[in-house]
Amino acid sequence: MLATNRLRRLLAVLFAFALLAGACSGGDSSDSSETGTSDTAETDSDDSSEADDAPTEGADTSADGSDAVTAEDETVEVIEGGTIRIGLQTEAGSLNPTNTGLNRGPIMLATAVFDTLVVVDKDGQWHNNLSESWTPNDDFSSWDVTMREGIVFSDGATMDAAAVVKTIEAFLADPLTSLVFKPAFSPETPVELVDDMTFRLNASGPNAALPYYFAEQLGMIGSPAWLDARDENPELDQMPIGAGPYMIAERVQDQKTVLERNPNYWGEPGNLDTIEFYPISQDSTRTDQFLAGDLEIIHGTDAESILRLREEGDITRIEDNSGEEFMLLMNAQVPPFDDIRVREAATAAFPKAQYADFIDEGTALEADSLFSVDTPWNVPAIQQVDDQPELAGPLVASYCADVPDQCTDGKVNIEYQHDGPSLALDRIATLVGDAYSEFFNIEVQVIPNDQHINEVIFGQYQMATWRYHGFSDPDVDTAFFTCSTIGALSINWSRNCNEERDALIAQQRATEDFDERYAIWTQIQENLRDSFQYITVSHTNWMVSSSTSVGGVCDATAPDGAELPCQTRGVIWLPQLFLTN
Amino acid sequence: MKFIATRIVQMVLVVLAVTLLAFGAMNFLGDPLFNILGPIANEDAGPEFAEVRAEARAEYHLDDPFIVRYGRWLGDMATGDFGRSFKNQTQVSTEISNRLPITLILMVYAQVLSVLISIPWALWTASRAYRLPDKVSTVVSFGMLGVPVFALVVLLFWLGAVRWEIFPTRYDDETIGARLYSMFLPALSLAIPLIATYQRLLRTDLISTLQEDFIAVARAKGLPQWRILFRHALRPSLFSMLTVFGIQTGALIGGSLVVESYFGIPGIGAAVIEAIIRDDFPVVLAVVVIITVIFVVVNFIVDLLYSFLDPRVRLDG
Amino acid sequence: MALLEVNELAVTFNTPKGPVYAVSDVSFAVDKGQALGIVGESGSGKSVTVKSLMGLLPRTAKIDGSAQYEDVDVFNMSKDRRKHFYGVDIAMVFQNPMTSLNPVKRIGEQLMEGMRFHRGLSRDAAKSRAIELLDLVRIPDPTKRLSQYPHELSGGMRQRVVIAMALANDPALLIADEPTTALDVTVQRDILDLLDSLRRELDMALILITHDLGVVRDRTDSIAVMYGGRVMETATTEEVFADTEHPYTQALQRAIPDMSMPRGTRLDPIPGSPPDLAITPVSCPFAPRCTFATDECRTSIPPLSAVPGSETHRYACFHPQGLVAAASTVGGEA
Amino acid sequence: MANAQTTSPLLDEAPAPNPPSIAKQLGLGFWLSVGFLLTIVFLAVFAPILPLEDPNKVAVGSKLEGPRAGLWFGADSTGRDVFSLTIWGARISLLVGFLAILIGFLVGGTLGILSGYFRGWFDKIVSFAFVTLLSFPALILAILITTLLGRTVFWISFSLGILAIAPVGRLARAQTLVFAERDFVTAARILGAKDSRIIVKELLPNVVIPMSALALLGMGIAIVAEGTLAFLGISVNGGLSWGKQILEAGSSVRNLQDGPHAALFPIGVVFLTVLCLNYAGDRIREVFDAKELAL
Repeated sequence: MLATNRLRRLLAVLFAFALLAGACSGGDSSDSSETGTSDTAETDSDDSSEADDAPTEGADTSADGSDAVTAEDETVEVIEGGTIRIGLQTEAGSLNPTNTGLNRGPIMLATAVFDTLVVVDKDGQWHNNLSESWTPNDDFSSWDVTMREGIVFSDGATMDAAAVVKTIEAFLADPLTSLVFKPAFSPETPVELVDDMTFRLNASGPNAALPYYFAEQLGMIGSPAWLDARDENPELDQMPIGAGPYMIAERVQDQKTVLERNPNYWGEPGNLDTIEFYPISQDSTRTDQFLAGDLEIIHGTDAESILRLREEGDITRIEDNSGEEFMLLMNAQVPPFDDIRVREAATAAFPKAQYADFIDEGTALEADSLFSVDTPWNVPAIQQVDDQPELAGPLVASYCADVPDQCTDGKVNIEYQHDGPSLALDRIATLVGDAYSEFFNIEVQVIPNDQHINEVIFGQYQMATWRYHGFSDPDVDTAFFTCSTIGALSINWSRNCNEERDALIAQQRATEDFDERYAIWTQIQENLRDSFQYITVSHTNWMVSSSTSVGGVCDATAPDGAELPCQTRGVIWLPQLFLTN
Repeated sequence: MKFIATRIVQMVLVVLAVTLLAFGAMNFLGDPLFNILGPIANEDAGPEFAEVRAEARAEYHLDDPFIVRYGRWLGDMATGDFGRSFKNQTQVSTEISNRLPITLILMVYAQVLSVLISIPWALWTASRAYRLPDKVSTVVSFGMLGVPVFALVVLLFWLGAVRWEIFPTRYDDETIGARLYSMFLPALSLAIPLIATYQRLLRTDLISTLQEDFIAVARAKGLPQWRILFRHALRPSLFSMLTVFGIQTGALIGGSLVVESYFGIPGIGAAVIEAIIRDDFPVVLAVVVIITVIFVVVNFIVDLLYSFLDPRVRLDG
Repeated sequence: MALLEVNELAVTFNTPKGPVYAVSDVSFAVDKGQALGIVGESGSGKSVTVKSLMGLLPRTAKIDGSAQYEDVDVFNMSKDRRKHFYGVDIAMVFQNPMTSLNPVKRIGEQLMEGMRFHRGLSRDAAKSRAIELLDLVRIPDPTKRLSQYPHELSGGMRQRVVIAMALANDPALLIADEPTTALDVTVQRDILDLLDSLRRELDMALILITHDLGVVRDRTDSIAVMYGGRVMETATTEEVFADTEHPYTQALQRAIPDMSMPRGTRLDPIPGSPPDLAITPVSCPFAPRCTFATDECRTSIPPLSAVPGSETHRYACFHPQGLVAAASTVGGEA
Repeated sequence: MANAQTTSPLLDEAPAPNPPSIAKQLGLGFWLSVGFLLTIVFLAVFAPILPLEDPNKVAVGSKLEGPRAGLWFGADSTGRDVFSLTIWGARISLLVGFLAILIGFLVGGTLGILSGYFRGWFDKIVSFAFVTLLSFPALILAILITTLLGRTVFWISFSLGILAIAPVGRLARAQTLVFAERDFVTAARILGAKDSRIIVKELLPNVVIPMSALALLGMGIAIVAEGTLAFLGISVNGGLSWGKQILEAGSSVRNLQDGPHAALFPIGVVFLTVLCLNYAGDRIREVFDAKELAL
């Protein structure tokens, strides 16, 4: 029985993980390839803002970036209570953050159910949320976290340090979900209890950015009783219990999840009585339902919906280009991409202009690095050398001269894979195949999503489409390109190890100072570009659209009053939402 | 009674054979362990997953002989336990019971549409056999048979939802009316080949029925044409149509995969496609078994209906 | 005043291979309550004749001539009149009771629908009328029959049902098209007698079509003999048997089955086969099979001539046998 | 109609003039269909050497550009030449259709003839196998096999071929049953011919003609099935195919609004191809059925 449960739990993890990675690869109908904006990216907080600053672009002339905010302040009547319906791009196999990689859809739901230890404000600065204070030691290698008094889970249990430690341990014990976060913690005792309300986090080295890890899924704290119960009954993964402003009232997977206000909430209670979530993976359907008035809020990334919604007058739109990149992975451990010349040639031959024309159609920003202009980490001078096929010729010729058995007719033989069936990915493959045909004998493989992920994780691929999550602080991202995460099973998907880069990563962790970190991150970005780790294609544009009957989208604040972003990669805050006329 | 007994035995044998084939294909052609565990089924995943692999083999009895596993699976299924989905650990039976009604509605909808359209059409053409409207109808119905469902869905969607904007572009199950309205194009896509098939068969049978003496008798009774067609000629002419009604159910199931996937209708057709793409065995197997059972049972009912249509047919004959 | 009077009826089928002259120049009349026998081999046009009257011919048939039923021009009826004409004024009994009942409908339903349609009877009224009718045609246990299917009845029973159906709306004229041909010999007589007595009971006119001259002998008032789509001889029944003029009628007389003959004996009295109606008629249709035929018979069509001294007896032959015999007798005496 | 018995025996006795040649009996429609099919086959086979745009070349036209001279069917959503795509799509669709029917005929035809000839327990088993195959939801079986074995032309043809086995086998068996009773087979048997000789020399030629009609109809079905698999996204990996082309062009409201031609042209070609196969098959069946009756 125990074995069964453990296995079931593990299965849940795996498949949830597969889903997460699936989104990474842009595999399903709501895939990244069609996402992103380019020209709407200008924003008031452009130069100074943090990752999550989200400009709004009202369609009608009166509504501009500050539309939602002004509306609530002056002219809009706030209705107490009520219900809104939100259409999500993805559904989760499990809503248990300790065993599942949660996608952007489910994470919106989970955030409302759990709350996180810290939250990140408009400028990218973290603030205490469930936690009371964070005290690092001298070199930031160890942090003492004190919890806020008086927080209870929705099942009535008190949230103390022990409860938090239990969740974090459960999370880090999960072999797959923890992959991204684990490298930041000490392998021996990542977390230990100090007293009733305080616990200590031990990092793998000095890490001033450690609190940011707890603005993500890792910071979602579940009720200990629930965590125990779900070990016996995996179906409880669908009915999580946390200390957030809302709790799950009803859930039919793949159809509907209803949240209702948590009466025991420690902070200011939510305005709305209930919030209904509908997972609608078909982008056009979700958009249709929203425009037909069947949903009050939707989020999405596909070009067609974005173009349609931009034409609509009576809605409020918020676009966010700050995170998630669509990219091509090149496996640096197997021929031919083990040779930097081939990686460089593939990058140079990449048809980015055609991609912009035919795929994004002006809905997303083309990417030169992992950081869009909407993030503070963007370095305008860093440009990826792509769309210059003339550079590819000599590189391929020189490689084929050295390694003739990887070439046929003077072209490098490569395998390009994406998961499918996916029309958008097919179209991308068409573009890439055509552009590469001069230098590569490209064989396109469309394989099922889980197999695609499997092959990428185990390095059994040459070139693959992928979607890369940006986190609220780039340090969380480093797991994707540090040497330490390369193994049989590797989340450094490209398996591209560079010790100089690892040294830089360690260096930026040692300081809290933004300017210092920015300088180091400039070097890291140059390093990534020059080692041809990825071909970055575009920055996903997450668009959140809400009907005019919904107010307060941009009004969320941290407990200390700091303004929170309107949306972060498609996720909005829920407790401050209200209905209006 | 003997006839019914023989047919039931035959049905059971067919279902057993189909399940054996499906289960066998899944187990011999695919890799069950990979389908269960995904990435970590791979030996390369490292020693930390070895224990999990062993557990999975034990949990799913992968080391048992095939026939033992098959028997176990069949036994579970007989009790309504279709296992849990690999995707999200929910009971497959729950998913099926959520989705099956939608598919059944779609299929019944399509059949009702085809019968409602094909019968009057066939009556109309048969009563004007070999004259111009009949000849035109023959060409039209032959053409309707030539359009594959996957082309039909696009064509009808383009005409009905995009160009003329008469029908919604999405499935809507808010109310029964909205559901039927939004299911019209999907059902019509399934119905068009059926309409043509039924019309052709029924027309041929009607033409020969209309030459029967009892039709002349009905005419001599002074009954009006419509009454003769509907009340006298129709029922004895339904045999061929009924025979293919059963066979067409199979085509309808195939078509529902296309239609549900294209129109985004959350039925079992869409479910099985999703499950196949995900290698979600328990769902695929469950759907295959259910669909087969439906198919076999429909054909059985068709046989029973013969005796209703023609009292001369004796079930035990 | 005749109930039905047919004048110079001609039916031509247009086929891809050219016109077929199925019926030509056919005239006869039936009086109220009287019985007419139309006698001829298969292919003689007798069935086509009555089908034209019943409106049962396909569209490819071209009908000329006239048929007057009381004040109704049968071939040019108004729609309203037509709606309640067949099955009410004229009804018909078909040859084969095995095929003339709808196999998938209960007897009761088939009996009742005519009266319900034409007379608007309620279900109950129609039901009691149906029982009455079954009783009338001497079917035992009529109530039970109503819920039976045709295949549960014997051939004779079925023909009685067919007759009952025809009688449903008290027709003034009943046409019976070889009503016993398909039946077992033992029940043929019962059915014929039934028709005869019904006619008298209900004071109804009857056209009885048969290939067997013997059948009409005691059951009709007058007879028309047809061959090759034409009337060969027409007269009162008495006259036909007393003074046969046409060689064909004579041949038919010789073919009347003798009750003393063993059952199943096939009567094939007339050598040769019926004429090809696809050929434009230029001769006496019977000429190829007629032992008396002369060149005259092969080059021109004999007109219908009256037997001297009779208003009812007419024949179409250049060699009327009765008159010739009479003449030879007279001549012999002279 | 009701008087048919009165007139038709007379009409049928007219001796038929010289029966028209088979080619004439098949009719103009048949030859038009065959002409269209041959044109498609020709274009498909010689696509690589015909002066066609490379079907994989993007940006030949602008996005969803309408038909114009030189771009007869317009461009698709990545600017590819729809005409060229349609011709190249025919290659896989027709190849799979042909291979599937070949497999179905080799396996189903053999089993059907043998079971019809030898009868007995072998016949019972084979007949039950046919019933089982027919009870299997066909498309799902094809999808299962394709997913499990791989999305190559061979395996897709194989899985569709399996579907063809039962219907082909049943017809072959029925035909064999008919002919096995005929005198010429009995005669051969009495003369001591070996079973194998009787089957190949006496039965096969007689069974083949009605089967050729089924082959054409079956190819139509196989082409539709392949298109369906492609439409569901599970046909030949990375290959061009009608089903995929129609899906690509037809699965987005916006694409259908802006450029329905990208979907409508391949739909038209699929429609005509299936129609022609059906029609030609039907004609062959009618003409040879009639001949069969006359024998």
